[in-house]
Amino acid sequence: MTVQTALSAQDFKSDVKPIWCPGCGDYAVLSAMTKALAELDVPREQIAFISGIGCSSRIPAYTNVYGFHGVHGRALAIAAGVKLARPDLTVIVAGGDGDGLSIGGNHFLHACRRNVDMTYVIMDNEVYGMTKGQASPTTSPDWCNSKLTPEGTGISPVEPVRLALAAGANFIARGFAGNPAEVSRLIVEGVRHPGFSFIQILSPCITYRPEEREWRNAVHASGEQPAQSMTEAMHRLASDDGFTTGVLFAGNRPAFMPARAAKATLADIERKFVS
Amino acid sequence: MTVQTALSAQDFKSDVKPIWCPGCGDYAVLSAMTKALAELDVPREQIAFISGIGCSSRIPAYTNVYGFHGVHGRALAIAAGVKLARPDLTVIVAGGDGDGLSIGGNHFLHACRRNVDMTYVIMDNEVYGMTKGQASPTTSPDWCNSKLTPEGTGISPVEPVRLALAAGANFIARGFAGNPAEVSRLIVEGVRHPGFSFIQILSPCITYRPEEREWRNAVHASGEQPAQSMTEAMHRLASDDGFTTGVLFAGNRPAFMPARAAKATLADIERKFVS
Amino acid sequence: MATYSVSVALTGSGGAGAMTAGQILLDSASKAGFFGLMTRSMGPQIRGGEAAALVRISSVPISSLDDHYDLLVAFDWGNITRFAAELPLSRDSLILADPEQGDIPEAVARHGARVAELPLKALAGTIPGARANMVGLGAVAALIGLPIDSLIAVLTVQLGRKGEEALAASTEAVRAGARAAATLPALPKLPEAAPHDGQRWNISGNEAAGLGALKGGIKFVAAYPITPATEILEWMAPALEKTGGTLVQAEDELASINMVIGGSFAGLPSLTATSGPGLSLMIESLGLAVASETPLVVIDVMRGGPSTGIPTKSEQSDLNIAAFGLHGDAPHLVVAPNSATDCLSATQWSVYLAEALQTPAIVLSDQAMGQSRVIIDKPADSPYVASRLVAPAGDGQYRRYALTDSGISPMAIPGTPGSNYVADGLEHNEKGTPSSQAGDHLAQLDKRSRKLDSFDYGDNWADIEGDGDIAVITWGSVTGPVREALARARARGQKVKLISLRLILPALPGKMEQALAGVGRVLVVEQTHSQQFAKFLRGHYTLPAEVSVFNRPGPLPIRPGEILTRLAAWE
Amino acid sequence: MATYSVSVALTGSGGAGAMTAGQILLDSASKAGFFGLMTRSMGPQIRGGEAAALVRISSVPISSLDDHYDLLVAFDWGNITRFAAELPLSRDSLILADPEQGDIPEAVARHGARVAELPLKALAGTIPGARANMVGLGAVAALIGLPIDSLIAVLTVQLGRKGEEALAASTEAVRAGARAAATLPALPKLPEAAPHDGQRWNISGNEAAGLGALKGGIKFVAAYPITPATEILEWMAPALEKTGGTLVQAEDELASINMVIGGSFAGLPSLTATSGPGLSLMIESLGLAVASETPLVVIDVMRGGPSTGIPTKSEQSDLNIAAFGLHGDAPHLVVAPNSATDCLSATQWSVYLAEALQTPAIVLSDQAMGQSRVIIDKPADSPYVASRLVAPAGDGQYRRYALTDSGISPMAIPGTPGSNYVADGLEHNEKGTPSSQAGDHLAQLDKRSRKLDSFDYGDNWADIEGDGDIAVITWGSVTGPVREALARARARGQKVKLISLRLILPALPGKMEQALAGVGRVLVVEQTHSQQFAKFLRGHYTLPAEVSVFNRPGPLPIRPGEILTRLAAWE
Ligand SMILES: Cc1ncc(C[n+]2csc(CCOP(=O)(O)OP(=O)(O)O)c2C)c(N)n1
Ligand SMILES: Cc1ncc(C[n+]2csc(CCOP(=O)(O)OP(=O)(O)O)c2C)c(N)n1
Ligand code: SF4
Ligand code: SF4
Ligand SMILES: [Mg+2]
Ligand SMILES: [Mg+2]
Repeated sequence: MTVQTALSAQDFKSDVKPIWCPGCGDYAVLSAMTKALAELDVPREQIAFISGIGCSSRIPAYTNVYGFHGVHGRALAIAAGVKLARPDLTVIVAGGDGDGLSIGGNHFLHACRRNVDMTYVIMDNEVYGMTKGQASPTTSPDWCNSKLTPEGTGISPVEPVRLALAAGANFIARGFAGNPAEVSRLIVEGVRHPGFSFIQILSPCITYRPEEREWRNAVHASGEQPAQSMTEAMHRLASDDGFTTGVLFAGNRPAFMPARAAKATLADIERKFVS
Repeated sequence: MTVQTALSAQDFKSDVKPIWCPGCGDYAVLSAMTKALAELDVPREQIAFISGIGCSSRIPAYTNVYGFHGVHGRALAIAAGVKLARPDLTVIVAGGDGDGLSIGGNHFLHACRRNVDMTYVIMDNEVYGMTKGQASPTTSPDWCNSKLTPEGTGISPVEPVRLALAAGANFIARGFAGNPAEVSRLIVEGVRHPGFSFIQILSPCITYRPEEREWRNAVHASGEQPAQSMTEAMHRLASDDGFTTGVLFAGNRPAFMPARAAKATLADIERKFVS
Repeated sequence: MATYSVSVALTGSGGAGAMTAGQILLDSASKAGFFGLMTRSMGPQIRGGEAAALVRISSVPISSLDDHYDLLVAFDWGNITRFAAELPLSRDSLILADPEQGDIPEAVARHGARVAELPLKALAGTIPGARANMVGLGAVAALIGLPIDSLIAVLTVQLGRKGEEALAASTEAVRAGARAAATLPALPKLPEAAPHDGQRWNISGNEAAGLGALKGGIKFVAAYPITPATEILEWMAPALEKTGGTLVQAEDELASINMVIGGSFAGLPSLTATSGPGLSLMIESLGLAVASETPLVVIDVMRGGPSTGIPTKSEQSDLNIAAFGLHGDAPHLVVAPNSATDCLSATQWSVYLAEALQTPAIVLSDQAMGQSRVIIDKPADSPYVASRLVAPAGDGQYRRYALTDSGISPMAIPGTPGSNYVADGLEHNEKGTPSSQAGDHLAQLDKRSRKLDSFDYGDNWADIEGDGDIAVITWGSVTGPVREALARARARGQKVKLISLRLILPALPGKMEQALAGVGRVLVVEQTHSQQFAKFLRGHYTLPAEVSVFNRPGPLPIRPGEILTRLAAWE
Repeated sequence: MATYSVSVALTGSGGAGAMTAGQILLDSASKAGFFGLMTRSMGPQIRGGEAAALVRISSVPISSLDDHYDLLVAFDWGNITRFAAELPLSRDSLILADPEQGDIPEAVARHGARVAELPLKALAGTIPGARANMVGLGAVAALIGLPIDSLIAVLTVQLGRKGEEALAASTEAVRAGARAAATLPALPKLPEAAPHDGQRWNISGNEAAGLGALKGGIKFVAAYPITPATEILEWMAPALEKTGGTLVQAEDELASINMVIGGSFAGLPSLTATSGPGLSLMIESLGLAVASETPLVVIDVMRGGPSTGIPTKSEQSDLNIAAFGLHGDAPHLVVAPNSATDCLSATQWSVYLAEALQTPAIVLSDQAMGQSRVIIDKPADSPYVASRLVAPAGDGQYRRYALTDSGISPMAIPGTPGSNYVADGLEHNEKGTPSSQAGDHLAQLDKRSRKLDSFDYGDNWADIEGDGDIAVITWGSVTGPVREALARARARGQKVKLISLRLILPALPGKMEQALAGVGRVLVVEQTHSQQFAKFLRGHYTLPAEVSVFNRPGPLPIRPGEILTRLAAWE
């Protein structure tokens, strides 16, 4: 056991230089994250920070905790394994809208319903940054700047918070990289809330979606207390414009965690084979 | 062109004997399906019937149309390929709750939002029949009869129709194998409705879930007209008990179908490389 | 007329009770002091449908089917043509049929075996509550020389719960069958079983694999059901629960392999089990485990391929994907148990190796081993237990992927202060920071292959038996029939060596060279269509000039006699 | 002092314009009548970050980098140490540096190349609107003997839209650079370009692959973006849209491969493109395509592995997964283009083969070929166009998987009356009905391998050039440097044969035997760490006794001189 004095946000930053473009929204998310970790006051070695592949998914390496930069789309599955194996760890997951909602959509669905205690942050820029600008599931159907879909996708975007609710997430929030203080607070609340917490963070990609700078004019804080029942949340989200920030839903399903007390030895088990 | 006289349900049955257990709900779905195909009056060769792997997914072989029995969980992706390549075909997809919502969950999500014109039938028995009785995403958390989850899954089941709505399906219905006439009607309506139609059919597995015979006492027809807006449908489904049958939602998003008129020749395209 | 083993096939439609009868036969053989082996052949139906219980009882330990069945008991003929090819008979074999069930189908009759009729159903009809399969069982016991008492003893335990009446009916039926058998043509009989002190076990290959995993130290399992691997998971779920581990059913194999990666990263020896289609889906993330040096074990219980293939039948055709399925240069372990019993020790060893070498180990079992049930002497304890080289608390300068001589770098487990790092599937430097530099890439590639190539695998890499100018090289469940063929070859004076490869990857050319010293001719035996194993051997080892290959895809098991024929040609 | 080719490396931080300068240099070379090749080396940053444009200009067609760069122009030194290893220089090379940017880093200086200083930035500063990269470009042209007029001509086209002023500034900068070069040490100069009639093309390997796909008849593409394959898709999307095809961006690779299966089942020649991680995810469904006999093409543009590896750098390490990644016995096609140009013809041929043989074809390209841009003579037209053996309207007795002599069975396309069937990945009989019988399994396995093994691949299976006791066997992009090495070896009198395998699978032992007639020694050259290609050759072919392997993983390209050294040892 080491005695730890309270750590600052800076203590949670690593010395690896981000590969991000100057001005990318992800820098603010990183700051909000390290600030939140400092506020949560969990020892660095007790945190497991898991991600997939994408610009945003690079974030664990920029923090100073245990981390796993996995493959594209599978962060939530790795994270579930970590938490189920080691309930004592604080598990945080982050990544992009492509990573989490396109290739990783199935794990998102099942993470919401499985309700393992962890916090999942999607840094949503409505684009694939890392692969140089293709449409993601949150991209609007008429965005024509990808060479892959030069006429736009023609497909309705997914609304991540609505999907999370339908799939059974236990805590749902939305933040904006332009307001890192709020993002930081949402992360702290998400981590403290038992079960699966989902936080969508609007984080502009200034290289492939420079128009997202305008998000700062669209976001508005939710004036209401978080919905506490699924029905109430469904009703509220039915009319959500996608730019309301704050905690949108805080449910009370117990987190999933199989019991793990040994009641028998291997020798007891082997005895069954004696013929 | 062949001149075809109207075909009967029997004409849509193949002579392959189902591997299903005597009494399985899937027999009724098969009957309802062939009846619907007869009513739809589409020539047999114009129908592509796609499935994954599971007891239910065996259904295409028992019908007398073009079919593809693919791998576990990928039926919707094959089907999208078929329809995008050949818009003239009527595309129907069927399979189990495990196939469609566990391993196939991501394609379900994206099929809903992509809204390609096809009809997807999940034969929901709240269990993996084919692999001899494990919990599926629709299994209730306290079902303890699987050796894999002897204490029950402890996980909230997915409500398929709610998920379909959140993901953007354009037509949503629910039927019960015990009422094949209604199922048949739902299939006909689903096929006729443009875009992605989703039909959940409660189809008891009498081998691993014999208690599902009791579903006949739980189902009740929806008295209402189908909801026509997503908001209205969300409100209604918020209080759904999972046993309301009928068309629950009929939206009006246009189906996704990229244009395919040739405007240039390959020679035109090659010219760009001349240096 | 005595023999060291008899083979009995019990067949019938679903509900005829062939499986139950087979199970009781095997248990009774054990009770009587014999060794034994039972496999099953099932139809595609989920419930009901034709089925065969294939039982071999022996006075010595066995891990192979025999060339043919001495006795085939048909409770009815159902759809037997669907798998008649799996039921070889000789002219000396005896077919025991119920005349009530009609003529013997041509696919069975064509062998020219002897036929005896016994009105199984009619006889059962004379005893209230009795069933034809019990009558058949009694007849079988009498014909092969299995003491009826051992049958009754097993029935007494099994029907205990069902009450006196059920037991009495079954006992009576068994006795009736035995009596009726007196009038039937004789079969070679089992000798008296040798007395023994030690414990005997009744275990399936899949259970053995599960037990081996637990004994090796597995504490976390995430998996998705698939035939024929599900039984490993079904056995492990309650066993883990009781011993303080966790098993979670994942949404698919992509999730299960990544959960396993997470569990292992977090510090617990972790495992999943699957079959070909599931292994295919795990391929990308197995590469992640290689690159991030995360230990884990995947048991692949092989079935007929390609694609969904033949889920209920055996084949060795996942060798290619297991050995070469990963993209990039991705050295990892591939270990193959070579009998149902070895499923225990090979899996346990694999857990040990994966943990010691911080890399994924693929255990290649198959349906024939996994779903066969054997009576064996209690397996000896094995010393192999997971023991990972972990890093101590550090000062923030921890190098997760340090370039050590052995190639193995101490791994910090979350919770260890000052040694936090970020595991990465991107190429990286010693600290784990992504790097696309040629020098870092080469250093890490070297390290990852060095740790496998320079490890001491001892004698476990292969079972080597006998000596001679001829070697039979084989692997996996085919080792059973090869072993038996070689025993017969030796009995008739031929000198032959067995090399059964347990460690498929890494290849150990030095050890093979030693094993092949003095060998001039090699027969490779494998259950594939495309000679995957023979090609693998040619690619990785130097073989003698004369190599002959005996390969056949599933589902027909390879029989000792077929191998013997090939060896005889070299005599 | 003239030479047939010069190699120039242009480097600088993001924004320094090295890439733009490289592009213009290549275009100008083409305009001047030269052939050329340009590759790029990029840092991990999405935007900005260090970069190098690597340009080789030649009076003869080329498909290889040279041993070193004759000229390295550094606009600044940025993070050049990150890829200095990729920039070999000789003592005769010239480093052109801007003194303002500080000392030459040791990683560059260590080669002992000559150094010349030119105040690029300062010179640009004297011309309003001018940039240092244009000054550098002028100097390069003067140093290597590329007519300044060709530069001006290219700039005129490219800057046309930006208006007179921009053009004037750039032109002036180029001229200033050229003037300044007069005072610099001399370099070998390009000869005058030979006059030519035919069309010249400027095309990248990835574009060529896309074009080959279209020319082969591809009408449907489903894909998921991944480096370095995305450019194939980005080129194909508008091209398909214009020519009446469809490209759809799928949610992941599991979806894309299955959409492609659906598109092909429905009757359209279909394709996807990906890289290692994506190919891994397609493995299960590739097996489905094999078993259901659904033709399709997957282009894998290989990058550094394993796992996420090094996404922006080249390697040949997906050979294993492409050839052996599928579970079960799953014969399929693996085709490897051996130059950026061949990406066109090999892909086109693959479409033809996949359709003719009703099986998946994996095309193994790589980052080095895919992302290099070449100036070539317009490729000759190829006769290979998709032509599937389709079934006519039927009477309901259609046997989709009929056992024909060729192994190819007529395939009914939905819409064809009376020939409907259900395609299946379960083993099946001739009609397609699932079957677990040994006979059906063997018959279908035989059929699926027979159709590949007995097909006539003509001469396309390999490029075979020259003669001699020594053969170099290689494949893919490494063929470029091997070809050049062999040309040099022959020039100095060594007799050597080139065998560059285009058809990796099926293996054609008969053809190889012919090709190896008279060859006593073989050098295998490949860009992997674990000798995947050499092991593949050993496993599938009979090679002469003396086999030597020259292998190295990426990202360092294999250079002609390194191969020459190995050959010299055999002289
Ligand atoms: C299996 C696989 N497929 C594709 C890729 C290529 N790829 C890398 S990141 C990415 C998408 C990134 O988008 P997102 O998750 O939104 O992250 P962002 O870069 O926008 O932060 C893709 C497609 C990959 N690495 N692995
Ligand atoms: C990749 C893969 N994983 C697992 C399996 C094994 N498997 C076959 S069917 C099935 C689940 C079937 O459940 P469901 O889809 O609900 O169909 P049902 O049998 O209940 O109709 C599973 C897990 C498989 N065939 N492929
Ligand atoms: S490409 Fe976009 S998301 Fe990626 S680092 Fe640059 S700005 Fe950020
Ligand atoms: S196992 Fe269940 S779902 Fe499968 S065929 Fe039998 S009853 Fe139907
Ligand atoms: Mg994104
Ligand atoms: Mg089901």
